[in-house]
Amino acid sequence: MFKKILIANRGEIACRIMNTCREMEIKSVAVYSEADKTAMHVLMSDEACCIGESEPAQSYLNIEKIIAAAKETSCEAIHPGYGFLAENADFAARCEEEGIIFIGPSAKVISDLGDKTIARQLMVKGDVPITPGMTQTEPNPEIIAKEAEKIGYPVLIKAAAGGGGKGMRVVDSPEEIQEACTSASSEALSAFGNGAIYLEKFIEKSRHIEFQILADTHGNIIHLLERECSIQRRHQKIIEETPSPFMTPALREKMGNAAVAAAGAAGYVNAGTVEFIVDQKGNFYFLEVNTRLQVEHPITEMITGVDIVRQQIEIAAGNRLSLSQEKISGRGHAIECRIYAEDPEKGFFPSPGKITFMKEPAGPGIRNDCGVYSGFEVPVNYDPIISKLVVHAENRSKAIARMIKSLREYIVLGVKTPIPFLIDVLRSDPFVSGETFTDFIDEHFKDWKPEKGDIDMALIAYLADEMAGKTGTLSVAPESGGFSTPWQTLGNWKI
Amino acid sequence: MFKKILIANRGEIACRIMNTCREMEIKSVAVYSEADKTAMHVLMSDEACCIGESEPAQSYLNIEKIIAAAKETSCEAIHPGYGFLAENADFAARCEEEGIIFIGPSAKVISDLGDKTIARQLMVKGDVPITPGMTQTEPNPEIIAKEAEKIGYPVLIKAAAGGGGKGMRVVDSPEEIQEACTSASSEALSAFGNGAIYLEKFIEKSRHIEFQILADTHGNIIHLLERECSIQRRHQKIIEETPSPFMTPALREKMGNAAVAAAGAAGYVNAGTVEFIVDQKGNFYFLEVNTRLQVEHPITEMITGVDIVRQQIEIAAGNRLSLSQEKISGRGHAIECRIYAEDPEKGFFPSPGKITFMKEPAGPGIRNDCGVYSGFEVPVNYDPIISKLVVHAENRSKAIARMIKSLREYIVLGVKTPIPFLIDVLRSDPFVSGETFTDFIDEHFKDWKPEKGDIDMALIAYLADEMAGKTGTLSVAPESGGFSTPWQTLGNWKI
Amino acid sequence: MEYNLTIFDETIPVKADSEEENTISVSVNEKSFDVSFFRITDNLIHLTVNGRRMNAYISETREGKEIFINGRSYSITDADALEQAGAKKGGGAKASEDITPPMPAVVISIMVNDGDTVEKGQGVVVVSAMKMETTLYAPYNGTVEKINASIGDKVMPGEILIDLKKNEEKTDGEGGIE
Amino acid sequence: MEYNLTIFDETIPVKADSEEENTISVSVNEKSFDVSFFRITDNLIHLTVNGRRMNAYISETREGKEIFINGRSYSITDADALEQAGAKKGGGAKASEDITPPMPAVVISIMVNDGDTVEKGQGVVVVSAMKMETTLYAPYNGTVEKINASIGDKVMPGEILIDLKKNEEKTDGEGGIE
Repeated sequence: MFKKILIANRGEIACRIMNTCREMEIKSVAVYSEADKTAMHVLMSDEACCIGESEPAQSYLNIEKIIAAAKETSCEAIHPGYGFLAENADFAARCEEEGIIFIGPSAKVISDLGDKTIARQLMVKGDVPITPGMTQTEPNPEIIAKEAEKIGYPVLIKAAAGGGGKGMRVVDSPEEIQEACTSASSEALSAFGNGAIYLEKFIEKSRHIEFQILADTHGNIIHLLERECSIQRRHQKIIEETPSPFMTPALREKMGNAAVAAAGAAGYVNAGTVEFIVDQKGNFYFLEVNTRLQVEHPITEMITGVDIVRQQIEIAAGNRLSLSQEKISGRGHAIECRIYAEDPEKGFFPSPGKITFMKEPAGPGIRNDCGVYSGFEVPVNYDPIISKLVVHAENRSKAIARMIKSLREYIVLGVKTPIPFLIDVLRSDPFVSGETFTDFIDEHFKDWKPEKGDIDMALIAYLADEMAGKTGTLSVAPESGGFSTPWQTLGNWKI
Repeated sequence: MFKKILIANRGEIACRIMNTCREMEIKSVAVYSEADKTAMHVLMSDEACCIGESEPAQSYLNIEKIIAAAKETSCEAIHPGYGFLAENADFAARCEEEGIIFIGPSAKVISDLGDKTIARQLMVKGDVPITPGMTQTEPNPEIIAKEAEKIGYPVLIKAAAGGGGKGMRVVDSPEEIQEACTSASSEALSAFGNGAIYLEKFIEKSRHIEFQILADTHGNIIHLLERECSIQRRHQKIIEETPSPFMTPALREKMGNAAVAAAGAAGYVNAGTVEFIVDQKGNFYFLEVNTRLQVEHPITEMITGVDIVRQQIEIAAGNRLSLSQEKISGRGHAIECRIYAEDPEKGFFPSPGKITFMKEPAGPGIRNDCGVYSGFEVPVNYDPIISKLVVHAENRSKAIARMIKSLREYIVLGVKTPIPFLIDVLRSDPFVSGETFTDFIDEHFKDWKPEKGDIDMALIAYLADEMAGKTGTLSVAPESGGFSTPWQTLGNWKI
Repeated sequence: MEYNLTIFDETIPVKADSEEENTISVSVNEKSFDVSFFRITDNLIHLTVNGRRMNAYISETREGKEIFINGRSYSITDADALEQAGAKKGGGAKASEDITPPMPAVVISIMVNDGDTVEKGQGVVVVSAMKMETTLYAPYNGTVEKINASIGDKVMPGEILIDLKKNEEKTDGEGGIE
Repeated sequence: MEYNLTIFDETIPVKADSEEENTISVSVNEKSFDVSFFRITDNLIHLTVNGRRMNAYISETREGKEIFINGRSYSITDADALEQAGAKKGGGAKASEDITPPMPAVVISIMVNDGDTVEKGQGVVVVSAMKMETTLYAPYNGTVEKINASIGDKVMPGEILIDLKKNEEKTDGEGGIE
């Protein structure tokens, strides 16, 4: 097994990976930008290398600096986490060149699956159902319009590269299609440096259901059941759960087999996620493969009991999967809520700043994968995720109750968070009844504002806080209760 | 379901019960002594009643004050936790009289099983194996000596009442038996007000293995698998795990059936624990039934996915068990370490005082049932438990690795804890190989002292702390990094 | 002792009287509350209000306190103290009429030219921060007087990106971030 | 800058020089260390020592600092500062020669009478605290001069329960709690 791994990431995911490294007695090396000198992942590391300025391009996206850090600290492998370089085929290729093991699939697989049309071609070959539409990019809007006529409106114009909803347009009628092609293509060009687009059927009232897969270097592929991730804002998931409230054992078997076939068709190795969209009748269509550890992987860990990061490291080290498909079963129900520094009242706009106080929820069946601490300043430069709050309980209704309780006990002061929004979503009838479609937020929570809440209590708390004075909770315990000295004199140096 | 429950306990177990109440949308009422005005269980409660002075007899053991508190706050039920009044038949009887539901078995069952000889008689009737020996108390040492001759030395003189090792003597030879009877009886008399004793065969090199059972008011009884609790100091468990490293599926089935039979023989209702001692050949003998929630119940929750407190409340409300024996299975391995304020270098003597700083471990598969906080003063009046640290992982070796990591990341300053001792036990060869007998600590760790550790690093930390000055981490964020004002002026009242 | 506290843009007079340590009688909008409290840490006050227990987590802010109770956060300021401190910035309403990024950001596109007439709610500048693009809208009907930023500029909150001359029509002070 | 720090009853001279902010060169017992540090909170210093990162959790105590690193806690005092502060109690060794409970406790039994001769290590008093009984032992061979407690008394650390007159033989200062 590896002795030392470099983690080419930051925040909660870098911390989560280090947790597993520590249990495996593997040393972890952090990399950090100038903005992250005292970030949680640096504090948790065994060694750490500063790799440059705050701008991601200068640091977390700088392949050469990361490779240099890995060589300098004699790391045998690099875990890319998610985001940043995790799905960058060039980075994987550079690792391969340097003889450093990239904990993820090969550069070739990343590159193939990163192009949506190539991925669709691979799936067709592997007999995995894809949405009706094209499997080649098409520069001519006329041809796209013709194809749209054939498969029927509404349709979706999609960029072959990238993701996150950029270069994507839903088109309801033939009149709009020319303009949609042009604008999608130019948006994709400016965002990804590649304006190639193609056409898919748009599936209405759909769910986003994905399967976690594990594939070793010996040809074994299994799946670790599904996750439903339909609750999204700005094309980004915010609540995920497993099992899907829509799933039946028969559909799970069909989709699981398709996911394994998809991984096989792509020649996949390591952990990955095969995403599908599923319509109301239970028809499912290949969407894409995420060639990395997924943000929402913990809910799968909760119900299957498998540590996915450990599996990734074992696979990267060339070990054979010790799990087999028939031994995988789900127990209970798990839900994840993503806690960002963002303002749910203002279109989920980021709300960076100093976390003046934080108290994480704790208790049976609660896991909070956190990457910050009280006093830490959430930098403006990166994705403002604070943590992923995950609960596990016997069934869906108990898991919802546990999540609501946990959210109520999650205190974050100094930055805005979606906590009150998430509580309202979890309590809502459509969520409770499992009516979770990808348009959920637009449909039910478009102009959400928090209830005014208990203003009287807040005012009373203000007064009590004024009355009570501060304790100055510094580290010296007062000898006999009461208020301690608020300020400790600094230690004197004898010169 | 109940609307409001009184929790007649304090510390981590009161908090743990409130967690489940909150998820079930049941209000919880705390009771507290003068010493516990700002204890964690009071802070977590919806309502709280002060029931008297710090001495347990004046408060947590005061039946009338607790009954009065329950009536005053209109509680429909009382959860006794463990310790204090949890196994007090009079308390259960008073609840019955007052029409308050006692969340536990009936007064009659508590009283029967609280007397070890009556319990042994019940087990004989129920075909549950007991250790060879007497099933009646015996005042005459001559008769006890004769019986000892018959079953063979070593033997155990045991008080019929109480527990915790008091009124118990191991006797190796006939010469010692008279004196042992006299001293055991007088010790029992002074401790429990009952000097009755009897004789059992002493089982050498034994393990302590117990089964969690659940029995509803409709005659359904199931077990939730075993826990091994052989690692004890001062007759008190400090490390528990499940499954037992000694267990085989065949033995589990036999012992599980015996546990269910034991519960049936006693007419048991609610959650309970049937304790056995198991010799090296796999022979097992009934030891006693704990008629309450057990300290170590979380490890069972981790591997079975069942919330035992929720089950207790459902059963007490008269509901039928929704679980059936064939649906109960264990997944992975769970270990619990008890973290007390105590000094492992000085015979585990309690070390009460102010917790000047505490940081709980967190991460996948870690649960810390905690009843204190940074700044709380552990009172001298009660059992000095701080928390129960529980881990869950795929198998025993991964669970051990996770526990060691968690212990290393568990920071408690201001009071002594057994954390370094526990780390050494978990790393030791006999523990790792599952050689866990009840004499484990005496055998392997009798005169344990911590290694000197990394003194250089500690000295360096001292110097760095002197150099760095204090930040005064108060709640106001400085506007632009650097040190904040150390002391906020108190708000002025306008008069 | 009396305060005028502002919460959700409403200023509410509150009164508190203390006869015993750790106990106050509070009146808010004519309603009375019996309150006892303990300070647990600088950030936590444990309250018992008419018998109901709750924990209030509190952090001082530049202008008051942020208070978190039962899953909700409240921002409260002392209206009198703010008044005393003087109207440094002309109040909150004015601020939201500026075309300025809500956080440090990079200018992605500028959708107007000097002299353009814009309508309230019309997009004028797109900025990007923390992986997210946001459009800044015209806070009122007006005419573009000056553009103070170029594409690619790093800009800070408070920096006015577009000087917009208000047209005659009255506005309600809305606008800013979508 | 030089210190004499006491850890595990050993006093160790240490030296620290700082040329840059947040960086010190430390020498301990002739060994040198390159150290950089960040204060994260009052209780946490993040250290990099010869390239190795670690977190030191620190709490001030009456006589020095309690420091927690990697699962172990260390108690460190400044020998010079203690000396300056004066030998208030005649040092720790003396204290452990008193027959006094280690924490607030209740006297359960007294096993000696006035005038008894006791041997070092012999049990003299049993106290109970936090559900646990503990025997206090004679710290040296001696004669019971006076018994200052009765059964049922609540007693505090520092309270001398038995005045024991030392017999001629030398002792090594051990005793106290079992």
